[in-house]
Order: sequence, then structure tokens, then C-alpha cells
Amino acid sequence: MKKLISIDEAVNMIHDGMTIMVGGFLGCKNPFRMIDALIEKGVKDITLIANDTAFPEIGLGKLIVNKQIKRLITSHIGTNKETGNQMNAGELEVELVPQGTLAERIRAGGAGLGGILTPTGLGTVVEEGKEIIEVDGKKYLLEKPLKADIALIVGKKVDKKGNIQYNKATRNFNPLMATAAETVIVEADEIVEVGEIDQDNVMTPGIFVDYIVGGAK
Amino acid sequence: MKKLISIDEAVNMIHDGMTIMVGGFLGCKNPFRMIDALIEKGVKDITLIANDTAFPEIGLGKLIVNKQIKRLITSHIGTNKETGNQMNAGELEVELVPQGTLAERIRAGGAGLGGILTPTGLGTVVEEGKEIIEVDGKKYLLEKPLKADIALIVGKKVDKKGNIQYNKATRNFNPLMATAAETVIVEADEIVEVGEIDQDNVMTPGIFVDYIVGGAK
Amino acid sequence: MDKNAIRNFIAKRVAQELKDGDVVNLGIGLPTFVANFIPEGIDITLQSENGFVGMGPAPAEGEEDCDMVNAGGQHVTILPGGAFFDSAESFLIIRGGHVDVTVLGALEVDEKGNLANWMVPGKMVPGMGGAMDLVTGAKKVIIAMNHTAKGNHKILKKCRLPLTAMECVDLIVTEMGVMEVTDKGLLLKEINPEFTVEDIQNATEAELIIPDDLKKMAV
Amino acid sequence: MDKNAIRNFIAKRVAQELKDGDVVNLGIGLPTFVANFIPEGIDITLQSENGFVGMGPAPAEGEEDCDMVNAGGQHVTILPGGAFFDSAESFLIIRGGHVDVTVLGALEVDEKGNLANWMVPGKMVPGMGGAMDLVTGAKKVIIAMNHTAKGNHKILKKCRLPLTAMECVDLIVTEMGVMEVTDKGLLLKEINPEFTVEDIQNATEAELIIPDDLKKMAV
Repeated sequence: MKKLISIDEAVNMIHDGMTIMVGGFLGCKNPFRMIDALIEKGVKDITLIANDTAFPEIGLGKLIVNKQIKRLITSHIGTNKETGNQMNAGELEVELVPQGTLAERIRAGGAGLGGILTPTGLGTVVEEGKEIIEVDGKKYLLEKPLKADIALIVGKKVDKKGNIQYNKATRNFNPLMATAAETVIVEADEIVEVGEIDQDNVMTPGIFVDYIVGGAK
Repeated sequence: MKKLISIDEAVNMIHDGMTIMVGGFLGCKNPFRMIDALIEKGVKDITLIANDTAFPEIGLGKLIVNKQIKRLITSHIGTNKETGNQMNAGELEVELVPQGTLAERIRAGGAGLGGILTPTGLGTVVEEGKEIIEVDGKKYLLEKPLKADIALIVGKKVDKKGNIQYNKATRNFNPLMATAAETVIVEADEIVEVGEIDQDNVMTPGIFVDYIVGGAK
Repeated sequence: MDKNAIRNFIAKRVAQELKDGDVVNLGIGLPTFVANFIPEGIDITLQSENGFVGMGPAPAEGEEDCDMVNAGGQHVTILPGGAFFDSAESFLIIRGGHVDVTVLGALEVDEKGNLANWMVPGKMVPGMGGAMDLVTGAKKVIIAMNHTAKGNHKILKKCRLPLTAMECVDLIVTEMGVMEVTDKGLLLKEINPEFTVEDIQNATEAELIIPDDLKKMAV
Repeated sequence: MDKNAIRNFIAKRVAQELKDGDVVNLGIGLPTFVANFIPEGIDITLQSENGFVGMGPAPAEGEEDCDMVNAGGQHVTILPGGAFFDSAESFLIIRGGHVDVTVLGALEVDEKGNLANWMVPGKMVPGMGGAMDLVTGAKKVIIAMNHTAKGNHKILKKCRLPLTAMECVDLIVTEMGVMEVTDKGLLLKEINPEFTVEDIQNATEAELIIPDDLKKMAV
């Protein structure tokens, strides 16, 4: 199984209308090379699942500015004015999800769960249209799993089987998204030989990772 | 905050009738020193939550043999005949839970979730008495969270703030149980200074751990 | 007091609420400054919801690491004894009640402890980020804010803006006083001696309960 | 064939089902032996539900590590490129469909693919361990077992023992043949040339569908 591919090969798997999860938190750190290649290719009508839309000139934010996203499932858009503008203009459909619920919905997608029951969002607009389930006298929202066609994630150190170590605060949604997409592509700061990552310190096992591309540095 | 305590201090927190989670998988590895101390103290009527009851002469198995457990929530009892004997004699109440469901229920307890929806156990005796929830046309069992008064877990390397690294196959239920109990006590193979564990390689953050005791070696 | 003095006054009073061993999550803006006033001799662990505990101060200039930011995207550091984790574990910590105290700002808060701090329909819809989980899950929710906004009440009988969560607030700290949310309504526990009870009631839409032992804010 | 020969025959045939890159979980007993017959040139990752992928063979004598056992409690090794994780992630992998193939034994299996392999009421109640999750979550469930038990049918019209899961089995491999669970019932795809179709039907309570292109098991 050859997992190491070029950016072109990676981007050729991504087509108009797909649902894509992208790791990162306020651009720290998005898969920058793959995003730039997506912009160059110009795929459109994408459903994007990501914590936020970063900044207009950084990472994921650029896909918004370039109007390649049709639908967005996210927890926060405040750092990218263009996202709000497109939402208000009716050009971009936005589903706002509490950050913890977003993480748990992605994990549920990866874990084969039919959903999770969370108290977050009760009594707010978040509960609109959702089932409320009572468990032992307490109310919870039933939040459904999320899955995607492709997950684009970032790793610091990745071995050729796809085992990943993340660096510091860049872990965020990456390990979750790696479990919840049909095809998972990791952009690696550093690609190492199999065996160079201690089995105790693997953060995403290589069985979740389909392809590896080299990172910006 | 002083977290380092003696085995005696640890065991003095455990009282008759408490609900206790104990980490380990077929005795690999239970908190052996704390279990021996529990046997010496003779606390009884314990509700035990653990993957299995190990073997009659190893780890958790000894608590069963010593008849200190009143109720057991577990996935597997086949390696300890005494468990089955006590169950058949009506001396021990046993709730058998699929292993993945057990893990997820403990995690849900730690995560503040009201429950999880799993397909596992549908159409089997596991579904008896449980709510079946349909999500997008598929059926799932609603499985409720598990919590405990005390979790007794094992770590390979533990710093004085309680940050834990597990070794190899001993991780199993320990990180989950660390999140789901009122008081968490870790039995450490090796206790190290704060800073000796890289922040990227902490497996259970010290915020979950209340007390540390030294291990058998 | 000028703007900075008010901010520091509130942050310093909030810091007095923290106890040794607490895990604390500070929202962006004013709450961030609470970290500057943590009392001597108590050990606080700061949680950052993008994925770590043990948050330290901003790095020295030139030592910024682009892989190391807080939930507001600012460069920070991590202390020895800290730990990184993913977003699911971060919110397991938050939702699961493992954060002892969260300090957040508010647009509106009411006498039942309802909170609105994430959107103004038609004007500002940034998204809730981690706020809904934080105020639902943290053991103690402290609102740290200016008592009024351009003369308008922020402490109301009933929130008018879309809620962040229902009945979640435990304590409100402003430059005028400290108010606790109780079953009977808002209990004024402390007052800034620069103001009278009448001043603070006039600046508050909700009716304040004034106890016999009303204390002075000592910051 | 003697007992060991039957076991190896079945295990070897099951191994032919594995494809390069597959993540595979082998149950205890007979399924364990499938690992000995993985075809040359294909790369299989073995998952052990107590918490790792990349399971290797038993260690050399004297090199056993008590922190390193498989889900049956036996000493094993981990290969370079493997990874350890906790039980929640282990079953995320299993329940979430990230295991391509699981191979398990059975007490009973029926023509709808229902499976009973975890208890005999009043006799044997070991608990289901990870079996229910495995057969619910794995992409392909293969039952590897002796065709009958002491002359009694194990492949039934309808399971009588408590189920492990409903309609979960994809393929049954025994010393007599290979049967696929289809919408129409059990399709006999291959037969061990040592037996006739009549032999295998007699050893099977469920009615077997015999295709025109019935193949011989080539092990």
C-alpha cells in the first residue's frame, strides 16, 4: 500500500459538491498546501466541516473568500468577515454548532454511534428542530453524527504507514476527523520511516490514514 | 496540592457500599498494591465497574474470591470461575455490557453526556429494558453513562501533578475511568518530577488525577 | 476609574474567587486579565479549549511558535506539567464538569442566571465557539463585565437576546458590585464603596436583593 | 483430517479472504491461526481490542512482557508501525467500521446471518467481551468453525441460543465448505472435494443454495 502521494494526486480526489472536513483552529494549523491547491483547482459547491473559517488571508479563510464553499458546519465565523457577509447575502449556508458538540458529532461519526446526548444548547436556538431526550429526569439534545467524503488534516511527524504525531496546539480536530471520513489525507511537516514513532506515542494510528502529502516546509 | 499519598491513605478513602472503577484488562495490569490493601481492609458491598474480573489469584479476581463485591458491571467474566459461581448462587449481581459499550458509557460519564446511541446489542438480550432510538431510519440502543465514587487506575510514569503515561497494552480503560470518578487514584510504576513528561505525550492530564501512590516495583 | 482601571478592578476581584488547585477557563477580552491577579500561593491550572491545560503567559517577543496559540488565536506558552489533547477531550473536560471555574463576558445576564453572550441577531453572529459548552459544563460560571453598556442595562429581569445557556450563571462581578444568582433572584453580596445601593439598583433592571451583611468590595 | 489439520485447513481458507491493507481482528481459538497463513506479499494489520494495532507473533521464550498481552491475555508483540490506544478508541475503530474483517467462532449461525457465540443459558455465561461490537461494526464478518459440534447442527434455519448480533455474518468457512449469507439464504460457494453436496446439506439444518458454478475449496 503506497500512501505517499503528490499534492496533485491528493487534490484530484476532491470534486465539486463533496463534503470535506478540514483540521485546524483559527488557522493553527490548516493544511495550507492542500488548501492552496484546492484554490488553484477551483473545486466548488463544497460542504465544509471545520471549527472555524480562520482569517480571510489565512488557510481555510481563503476558500471562503474564493467562494468555493456552499455549506459550512462550524462553531465560529467571527474571525473571517467574508463568511458573515456571504451568509447574510444568502450565498453561503451556515450551521453553527457548539464547539464541543461539533467535536463529539465528528467523533460519533467515526465511532459508529447513532448520536450523542448533550446538555449543551438546551433552551437556545441550537435546540431548534432537534429531538430532546430525557434520561433519568434530565434533558439532553440528540445531536447526530457527522461524516465526510474527505478529511484534510495536518500532522507534525508522520510515518509511511500514516501514523501521526501532532505538535502542541495543532492537534485540535485532526484526530477526530481522521476517523470520520471515507478518505483521509494528512499533510505532514515531516515524513519519517516506519518504526521511528514509538507505538505508545502515536496520536492517530495509521489505519485511519489513506494518503500522505508533504507539508509546506 | 499534595497528590502523593500512601497506600493506607488511599485505601482509607474507600468505604463499604461505594462504586469503584478499576482499570486493567485480564489483570494486565490492575492496581495490584491497592487491591491487596483493599483485601486487607476488607471493605465490602462494593459495586465494581471493570472490563473483566481477571483470574481468581490475580488482581481484581481476588476481590471477587474474597466476596467483597456485591454488584459487578463488566464485559467478561469467563476467566474467573468464582465470578460465575457467585452469580449463579445469587451472591453477586452481574450486569454484562459489550466491551465497546462499557468503554463508551464510562467516557460519556466523564464527558457530561446523557448517553450514547449504539447499534451494538440490538436484537440481543442487551437491549432488554433499554430505550431504542431511531436516527435517520436506523435503530440504536440508548446506553446510559457510568460514573463512580472512586477510580483506581495504573500508570507507568506519573509526574507529581498526576500527568500519566501508560505502557503498551496497559492503557485500556484507565484513561476513561480517570475522567468518570469523583476521586481518582493512580498507582504508578514510576513517579517523576513535574516537567519530565513532554506535554505532547501526556495520556491522562493531571487535572483528572487526585492522588498518586507508588506501585509494586 | 478609566477603562483599564475598571478592567483590572473587575479582573482582580474575580481572581479572589479562585481556589488552590482550580482548573480555570478564561474567555477572551476582560476575563483574560484575571490571570494577572491570581493570589500568591495558590496553584491554578488554565485550560485553553483549543486543546491544552497549563497555559502560561505570552512568549517573549521573537519566540512565538505558530503551533502554540490559545483559543483566541493569540501566541501563548505551556508550563511544565501541562498537557495537550484533542478537541473531543478538551470538551470532555469542559462538558464533564472538570473545569472548576469559567470566567466570561456577557451581553446580557438575567436574574435567573440566563446568559446571552454570543450573538445580536442581524448585527453580530460570530458563532458560539466553546461558550455554550463552557457555561453548561463548568462547575462555577462567573460573568465579568462592565455593569452597563453605554448606559444601557445589561443585568436584566429576562434576557432579550438569544441565550447562550439557561440558568447557568453563578456569580456576576462588575465595577459596581458582586452579585450571586440565587433561587430568589440576584443577591448583592458586595458593593464597590464608590457607589451607593441606589446607584447600583438604578444601573440594574433586575431587582437586587440587599442583604443585611452587605460587604464592601475589597480589591 | 485430524483436529489440527481441520483447524489449519479452515484457517488457511479464511486467510485467502484477506486483502492487502486490511485491518483484521481475529477472535480467540481457531481464528487466531489465520495469522499463520496470511498470503505472501500482502500487508495485513492485526487489531487487538484491548488496545493496539500491529500485533505481532508471540515473543521468544523469556522475552514475555507482562504489559503486552492480546485480548485473550496471551503474550504477544507489537510490530514497528503499530500503535497503542485506549479502549474507547479501540472500539471506535471496531464499531466505526475501521476493521475490514473479523474472524470469529460460533456456537450457532443461521441462514439470515444471525450469530450466537457468547453464551449457553445455565451452562456458560462468560460475557460477550468485544464480540458484539466486532460483529456489529466490522465491514466483513467471517465465521470460522467446525461444520458441526459432536454431530449436532450448528448452521441452522434460526438460531436458538441468545444472539450475539442480528444479521451480521457475511461468510461461513468450515472444513466442508464456504457459505455466503445472501438475501435468499445460504449460498454454498465452495465445497471441500472430500465431501459431496449431499454430505454438507445433511450436516446443515439450513437449506443451502447450490449454484451452477460451485467451486472446489482450494487450500
